[in-house]
Amino acid sequence: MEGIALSDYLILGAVLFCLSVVGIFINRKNVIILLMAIELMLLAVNINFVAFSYYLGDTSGQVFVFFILTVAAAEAAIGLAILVVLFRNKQTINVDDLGSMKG
Amino acid sequence: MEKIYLAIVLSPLIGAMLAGFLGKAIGRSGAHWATILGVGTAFVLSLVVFNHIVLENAEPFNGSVYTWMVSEGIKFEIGFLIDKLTVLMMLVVTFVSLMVHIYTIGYMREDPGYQRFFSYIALFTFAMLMLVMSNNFLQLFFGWEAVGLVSYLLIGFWYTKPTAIYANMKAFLVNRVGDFGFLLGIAAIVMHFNSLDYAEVFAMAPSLVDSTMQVLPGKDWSLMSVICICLFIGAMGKSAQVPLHVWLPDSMEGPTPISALIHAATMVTAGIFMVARMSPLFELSETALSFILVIGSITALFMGFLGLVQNDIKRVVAYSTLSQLGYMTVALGASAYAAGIFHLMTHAFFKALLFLAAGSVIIAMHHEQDMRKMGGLKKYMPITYWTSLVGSLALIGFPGFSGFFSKDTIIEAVHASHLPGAGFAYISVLIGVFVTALYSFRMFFLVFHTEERMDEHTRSHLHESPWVVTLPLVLLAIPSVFAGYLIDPIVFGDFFKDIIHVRPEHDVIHHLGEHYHGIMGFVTHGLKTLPFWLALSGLITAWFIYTRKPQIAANAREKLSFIHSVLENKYGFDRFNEIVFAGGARAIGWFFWKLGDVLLIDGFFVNGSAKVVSWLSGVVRQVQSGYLYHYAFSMIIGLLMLLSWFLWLRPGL
Amino acid sequence: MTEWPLLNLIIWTPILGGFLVLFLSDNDRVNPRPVALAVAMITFLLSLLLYTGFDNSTANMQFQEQYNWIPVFNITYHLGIDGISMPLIILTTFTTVLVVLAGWEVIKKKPGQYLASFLIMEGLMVGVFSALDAMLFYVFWEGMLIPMFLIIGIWGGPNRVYATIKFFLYTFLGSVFMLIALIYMQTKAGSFEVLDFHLLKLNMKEQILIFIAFLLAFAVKVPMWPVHTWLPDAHVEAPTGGSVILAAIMLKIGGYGFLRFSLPITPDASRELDWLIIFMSLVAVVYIGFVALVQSDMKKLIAYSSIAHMGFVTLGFFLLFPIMENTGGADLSGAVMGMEGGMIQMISHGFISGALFLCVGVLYDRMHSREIGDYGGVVNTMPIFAAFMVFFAMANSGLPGTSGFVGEFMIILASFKANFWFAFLAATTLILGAAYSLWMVKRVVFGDIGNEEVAKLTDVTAREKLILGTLAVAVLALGLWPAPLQEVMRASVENLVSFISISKL
Amino acid sequence: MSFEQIVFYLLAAILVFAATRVITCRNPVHAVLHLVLAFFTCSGLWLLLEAEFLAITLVLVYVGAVMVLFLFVVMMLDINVSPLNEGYMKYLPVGIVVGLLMVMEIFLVVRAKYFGLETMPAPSRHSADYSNTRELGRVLYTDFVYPFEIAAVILLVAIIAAIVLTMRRRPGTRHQDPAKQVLANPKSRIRLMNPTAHTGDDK
Amino acid sequence: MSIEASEFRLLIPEIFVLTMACLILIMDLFLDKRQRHITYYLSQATVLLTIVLTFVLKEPGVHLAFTGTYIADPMSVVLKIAIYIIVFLAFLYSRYYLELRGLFKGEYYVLGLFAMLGMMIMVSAHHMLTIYLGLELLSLCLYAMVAFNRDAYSCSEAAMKYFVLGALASGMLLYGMSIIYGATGSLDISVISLNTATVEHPRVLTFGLVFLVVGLAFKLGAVPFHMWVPDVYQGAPTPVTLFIGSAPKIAAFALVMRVLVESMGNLIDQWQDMLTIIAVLSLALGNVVAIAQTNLKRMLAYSTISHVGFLLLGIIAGTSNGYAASMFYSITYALMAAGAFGMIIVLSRAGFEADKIDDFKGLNERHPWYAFLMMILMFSMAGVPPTVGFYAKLNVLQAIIEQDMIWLAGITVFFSVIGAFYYIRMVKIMYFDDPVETQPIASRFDLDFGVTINSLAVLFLGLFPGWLLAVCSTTLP
Repeated sequence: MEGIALSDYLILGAVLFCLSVVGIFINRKNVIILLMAIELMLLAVNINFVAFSYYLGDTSGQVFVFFILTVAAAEAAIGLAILVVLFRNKQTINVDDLGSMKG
Repeated sequence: MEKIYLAIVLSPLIGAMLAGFLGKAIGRSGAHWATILGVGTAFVLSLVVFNHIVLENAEPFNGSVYTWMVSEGIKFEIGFLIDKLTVLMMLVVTFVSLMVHIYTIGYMREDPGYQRFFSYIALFTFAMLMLVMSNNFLQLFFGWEAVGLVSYLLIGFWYTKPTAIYANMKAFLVNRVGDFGFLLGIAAIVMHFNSLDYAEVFAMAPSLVDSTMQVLPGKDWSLMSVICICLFIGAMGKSAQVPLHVWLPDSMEGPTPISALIHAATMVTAGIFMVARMSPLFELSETALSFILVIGSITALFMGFLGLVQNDIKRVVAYSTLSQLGYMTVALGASAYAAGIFHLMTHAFFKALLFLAAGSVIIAMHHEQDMRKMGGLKKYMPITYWTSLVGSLALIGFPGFSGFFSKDTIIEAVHASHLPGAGFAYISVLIGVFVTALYSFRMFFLVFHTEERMDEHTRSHLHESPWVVTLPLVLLAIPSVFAGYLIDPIVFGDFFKDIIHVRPEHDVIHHLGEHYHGIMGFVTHGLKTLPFWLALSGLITAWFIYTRKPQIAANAREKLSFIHSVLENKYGFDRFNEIVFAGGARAIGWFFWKLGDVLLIDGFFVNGSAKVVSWLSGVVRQVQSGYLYHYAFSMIIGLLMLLSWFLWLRPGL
Repeated sequence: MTEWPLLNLIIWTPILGGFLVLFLSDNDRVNPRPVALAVAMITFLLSLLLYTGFDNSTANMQFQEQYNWIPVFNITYHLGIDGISMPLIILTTFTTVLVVLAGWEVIKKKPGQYLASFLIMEGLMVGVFSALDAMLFYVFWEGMLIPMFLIIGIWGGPNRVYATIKFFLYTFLGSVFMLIALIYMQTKAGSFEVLDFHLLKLNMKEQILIFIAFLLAFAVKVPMWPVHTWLPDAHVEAPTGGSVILAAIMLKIGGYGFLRFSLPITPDASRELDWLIIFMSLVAVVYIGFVALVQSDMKKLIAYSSIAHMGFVTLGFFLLFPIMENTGGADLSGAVMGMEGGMIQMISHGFISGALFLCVGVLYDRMHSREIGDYGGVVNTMPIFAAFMVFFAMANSGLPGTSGFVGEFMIILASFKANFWFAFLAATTLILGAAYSLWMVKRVVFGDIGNEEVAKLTDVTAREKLILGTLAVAVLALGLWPAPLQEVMRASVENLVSFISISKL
Repeated sequence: MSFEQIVFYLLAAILVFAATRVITCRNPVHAVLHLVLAFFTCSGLWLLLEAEFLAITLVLVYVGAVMVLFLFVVMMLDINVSPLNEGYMKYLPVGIVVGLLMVMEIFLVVRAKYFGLETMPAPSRHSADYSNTRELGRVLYTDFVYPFEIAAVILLVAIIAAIVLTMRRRPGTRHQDPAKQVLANPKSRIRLMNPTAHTGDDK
Repeated sequence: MSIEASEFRLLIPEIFVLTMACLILIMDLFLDKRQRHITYYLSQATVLLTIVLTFVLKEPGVHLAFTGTYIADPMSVVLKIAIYIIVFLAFLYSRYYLELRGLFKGEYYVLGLFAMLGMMIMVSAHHMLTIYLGLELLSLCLYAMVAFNRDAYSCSEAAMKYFVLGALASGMLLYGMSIIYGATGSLDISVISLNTATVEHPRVLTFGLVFLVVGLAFKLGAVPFHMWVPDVYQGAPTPVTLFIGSAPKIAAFALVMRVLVESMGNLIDQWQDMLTIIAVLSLALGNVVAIAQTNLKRMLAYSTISHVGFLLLGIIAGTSNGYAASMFYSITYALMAAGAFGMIIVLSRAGFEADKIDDFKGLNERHPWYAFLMMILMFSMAGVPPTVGFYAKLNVLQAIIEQDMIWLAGITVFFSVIGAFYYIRMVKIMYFDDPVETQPIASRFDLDFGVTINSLAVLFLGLFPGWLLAVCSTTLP
């Protein structure tokens, strides 16, 4: 059968999702990369939603994506704000340096 | 009459409470008057009861005072059984007690614990009366333990003396070993008879003669034997039979009056009384009787030997007591209960006499008890001397004295018995006669004759004791001589008819009775038998060795040093108990405590698990490393695990 | 029957009184002691009304009160007593009066909190004995831990923290499994009514699990070997009053639990596992007896002796089953006696061990040592005290005429019916009990004056005399005439025995 | 292979490549730029899925705003390009293994067996006059008006939060306060002091 | 589909909160530093008025509004009121703490109100979208609040961790939602619930479910998705910790109810097992690790983890009894947590956080009343009657035992015994140890009043738990 199957989109989403997840924990240096990995993860989810929405013929998936984009933007703003605060306090955004509380 | 019985019991108790609780208020004389009045009342009323029961030959009284409680239909009661046996015991107890009370006024004159002492001995009288007047096992046990308690208190009367407080604990504990058996015996009775009342138990006993119980699985033992042996273990404790005799010599640490009262005349004979009282049970078990016979004869002989090497005047008398208790026990074992009780009675008089006389000597010697530092007291203390002589003659069974009648009867009875062990017992008691005479007169001569070995200071103060001391001596000397003439009614008459049960095949007394032809006949017959000659030879030997040739004793001690040291060490019972039982118990306790409680339960399980948790806590918290990527990793791993499990691995998908 | 909510009054008077004391003493302006004593006395007098109004002839619950409490789970506030719980309630109120008196001068640190803890605990303990709703029971049961935890922890000895935490966790561990069992039965029975639980049909597996859950709770509380090790520590570290309450009442709650829960709810499991309980009891008697012998700390010694004596209690409770086995269920004689003996032993042990702890307290207040080795010859300076001490030691060793004898005697008699060796081992307490009690007395009381400290001792004060004298009278009275106590419980115990002897399967 | 498929695979390949670079770049600026690339390709993919509005929004909002914000922060914080440390290499294998495992697991679920064309055939394309934007707009202001309002609140919160966290008055900077200036009067401008002379004996 | 005006009636409390929050935000701009308490009072007034509004406007029965994105049912009313009360307490406790540290800004209360709004939305959400948005609204506010003390490094570190992990969890939750959407074709909870029964490939559903559970577990702070909890609790300013540690648990409960029970009810067998694993791990790890803590806030964080395990048990039971039990648990736990953190605030002063366990040493000597209140709270957390914590546990245990999960109950109580250790250690510290801190504790009427009411409520509910239990069990279907 010709055409792009839903599973193709889902697999793409899965790959992106996993990449972002791996990104979060192999990255030990830069918090900004973490924030970007999160954006990536949301992107993966969005691909899923859009794909499902298309194949299901249902717009609510796209609406969801719309909101995810909104929230992601807000999240990014706050995340970056925290990052700035952190940087001001410690002059670093190295993930390895975030370890004063443990145990 | 019931009120009289109650009064007999309660008057010493009231005296005891007055002296005990209000001792300071009523003062020293108040204390002795209160208790003497109490005990005196008891004695007088006992005479009234004697008159009522014995002379008027009234029906025995058996009734309860109050119900302690009722459980499962078994009545636990406090009640009295007043029959001739009881009356006899009551008389003996109250009489000796009264004598001792009077004597104590003199003996304890300077002691700061004067009131306390009177309180104790009056309390003892109460307890002993409760014991002998009991009509059931519960009260018997009450009295049994109560006399033990007072004995404990009195042995430890001089509580600053380390030996005294050691001795009283030892006495109590050894008695407890006996009570252990006694209690099991009572439990067995309750189990099988469903009653604690003597009358009911005795009535039912013959029907259970063939029943058995399994103590060790697979082995059927005669029920009656188990019960009787258990009960007798109690008697062994109280009446100081081998191997539970160890407490009695040590109990001499107490003041002399109580040695006379408790550890010679009354309490220690409680076991004898008990077995006699239980004769309907004991008669049903030949095993138990044989056991008693053997134990008694061992005690009679071997404790006598120990009397030979003692230098403490009271200890000689104490070993003599042990030996005589052995005689009584032998009588019981031979089913000659009447003879046993008879000997109990005569012994009560002459042994109390001997103790009190010894006490008198001790007073004179300023509480010096070593015979090696006495001698020649005859001239200083004539009354004591003569009464002692009476007592000693009675003790060795010199014809005409009370001990002769009772002891001869026992020896004859054993001779006539056919129970297993009777032969051994017979030989033992025969040798015992010689030994008794030997040590008795060894003491007698060492104290009253021979050269004066005391120091100058003591000698200068030597004098006869005051009348309160000598009066009881004289009063006790009288029955010591004449009580033997009661043999006619008590042993050979029907005094104990329906009270003491003897199966015909055991009835040695009856056998003896066939040859009994009045008191004079008994005395003359006695002169022809072996025991008399043995006693006489013992007396003479003692005289010869200790007054004529003292070096013989010294030589013998050197030549027979092994035997001497065995005797000195009292056959090693004390060492053995000290090491094996006392030390063993402590070691076991230590082992259980340190290994079981501290190491295993607390250390391993309790603190161990606490440690494991805190160790685990310390380890697991390391996972919380503080690093974001570890946290993320943990989430991802968690997700992966859940995914794998629920999508692929979970069974039943 | 009375129209007064008597049980409620007995529970809440001390609890509210305790809070009153707490608030009054907040600023040390008011002397809390008389208030506390008054509260305790009122409670005690109220509890006497239970005795006078009690109907001996029935095994039914009396003085019942029932209110809705948590309707969602059918939990009601249901109180009531029978012959088993009534004596224990009076023991509780009685002991509390003595404990309040005992801490009169001695407790200087926050006396208000101290007394309040005891009063609150009194109410909770009465609640435990009178609760007929299992959840109410559990609430009281656990709630009791809090004041005791504080009492040991605040006013205790040097190692108090270890002891009190051990105490708390031990008991907590035991009781949570009971909670599971209770909830399980609620799901079966639909309510937490104890009396419904009694009638609940349970199969063998359920019974065994429930029995074990109960066993964990009650065995810890009693305490039975091998879960007893909290007791010596708790006793040693607790202040005198704490030890008294612990020994006199708290341990009884475990015993009471067996009678109220384990036996009637799981009779078949009890029969199945009777060997376990009897084994543990006998071990407690013998093993612990030996352990007590070698203690050098007086309180520890008494604590171990408590364990040994409580071994008798549990032994007495479970004699029913071997007896049933022996006779094939035809003849139960001995069972009632054993159980009554256990009950009487509990009451008597309450008096005696309480008294002994008070005796140690008297010494401790003067010399601040519990080591036997630090004493010797106390009788020389404290003759009246010595008399009490000897008396209670004798009672502890089961001397006839004292209350200590009654229970032991009955249990030995009953255990003989079960098995000769049970009786044999149980009776060793005659020797062991006497040995450790008297050896302690010998070393502490008798002898020459041990050291200068002892020489400076002063004899008991009037207050101490009053306390010890009251206990001595109680011990003696119970020993000389136990019938009044035993008659109270007879109907209930007989009913219980016949109930247990019928299988639920 | 149809054209669409070619486009899909091409874009997908670029997307995966860009995503990989985002998480492996040492230089955050490069990472941001790769993320931008990822967004672009993704919006291309969404066009394939007829989600035109979202595709445009993604570019406008994400690339145009969010990514710029990222870049801005990266630049502002002036973070050094971190050297590739050994930790990175040490954890990379684990990361790869975990990542692969996860992909495997997800793949096994979303593979063609469940979401292939057989089960989920591609819907027919909409006609040319179909407006994805209108469609979305319609539901957004009717069915989803409540979430829409919430989204507004979220954005408000984001603004507040960002301001609260980052806005600060730098100490040492001078700034005018008109209110104070208006309130100023001559009296407050000059203050007369009367200093006492140091006498030397006051200690 | 059209939206009736009457549907807005249901939404009045939310609208009110939003309006007030915006008003306060604006007004705060015009307030002088000294007048800042007006902001505080207004916020509190808002919360109180919201209670009244919610109570007055409640209608019996279940009402769906806004095309099924909003639900008003009895459960939501009860949970909301509980949330308001907790938030009220949280605001009350925070005031002095913030004042003393120069953090007393209007935005704190505005964020707090928005967070409350987020929780209200979560509680009333009946659509995956509203659930997600409510959750994010709450989370974003919380992220900001954690970092609120901009000058404290620990705060920003905690905020960063919270943020990254929270976003990761949101991503997982969203991924799950997308799969569920794909499998059932809808995001509406009622529809999902209907469609789950007829889904062709249950495995896909399970797959989505795992992601959902992971997301929820993170929000609850259950093992192994709990890692943020200790760090955030410790790092955040105490009032924020209080805020995070209390009311959101109630909202999280609602979340679980909506997502798992209402929409995934057909998959109960599966999520039961997942939650069982998570719950047991939470109980074990929370209780065990708490023992080793020296920081009280961190210890309470681990204690939260274990409490979450307990809370989940009720859900696991899968019966209305169980849900009621969990509901009761979440409400009472929030109350206890609020009290416990409140006590830390009470004892703290400028420059002294009182968040070390040792800071409580000898509290009974210094201030017996506080010690008493703290003791009640600790015993309540340990589950010792007669405090409400006991009934919470009882309830949950009852629910799982009813379902014959006795072994689970056994494990649970076993760990709760371990847990009891560190609670009673607190009591030990307060009562048995000698004080180290000698400074007198400043007494402030409203703060005292707050903790007193809070702790006594714990006791009171312990003595008379019946009504709240009844409320919980009647509000659930």
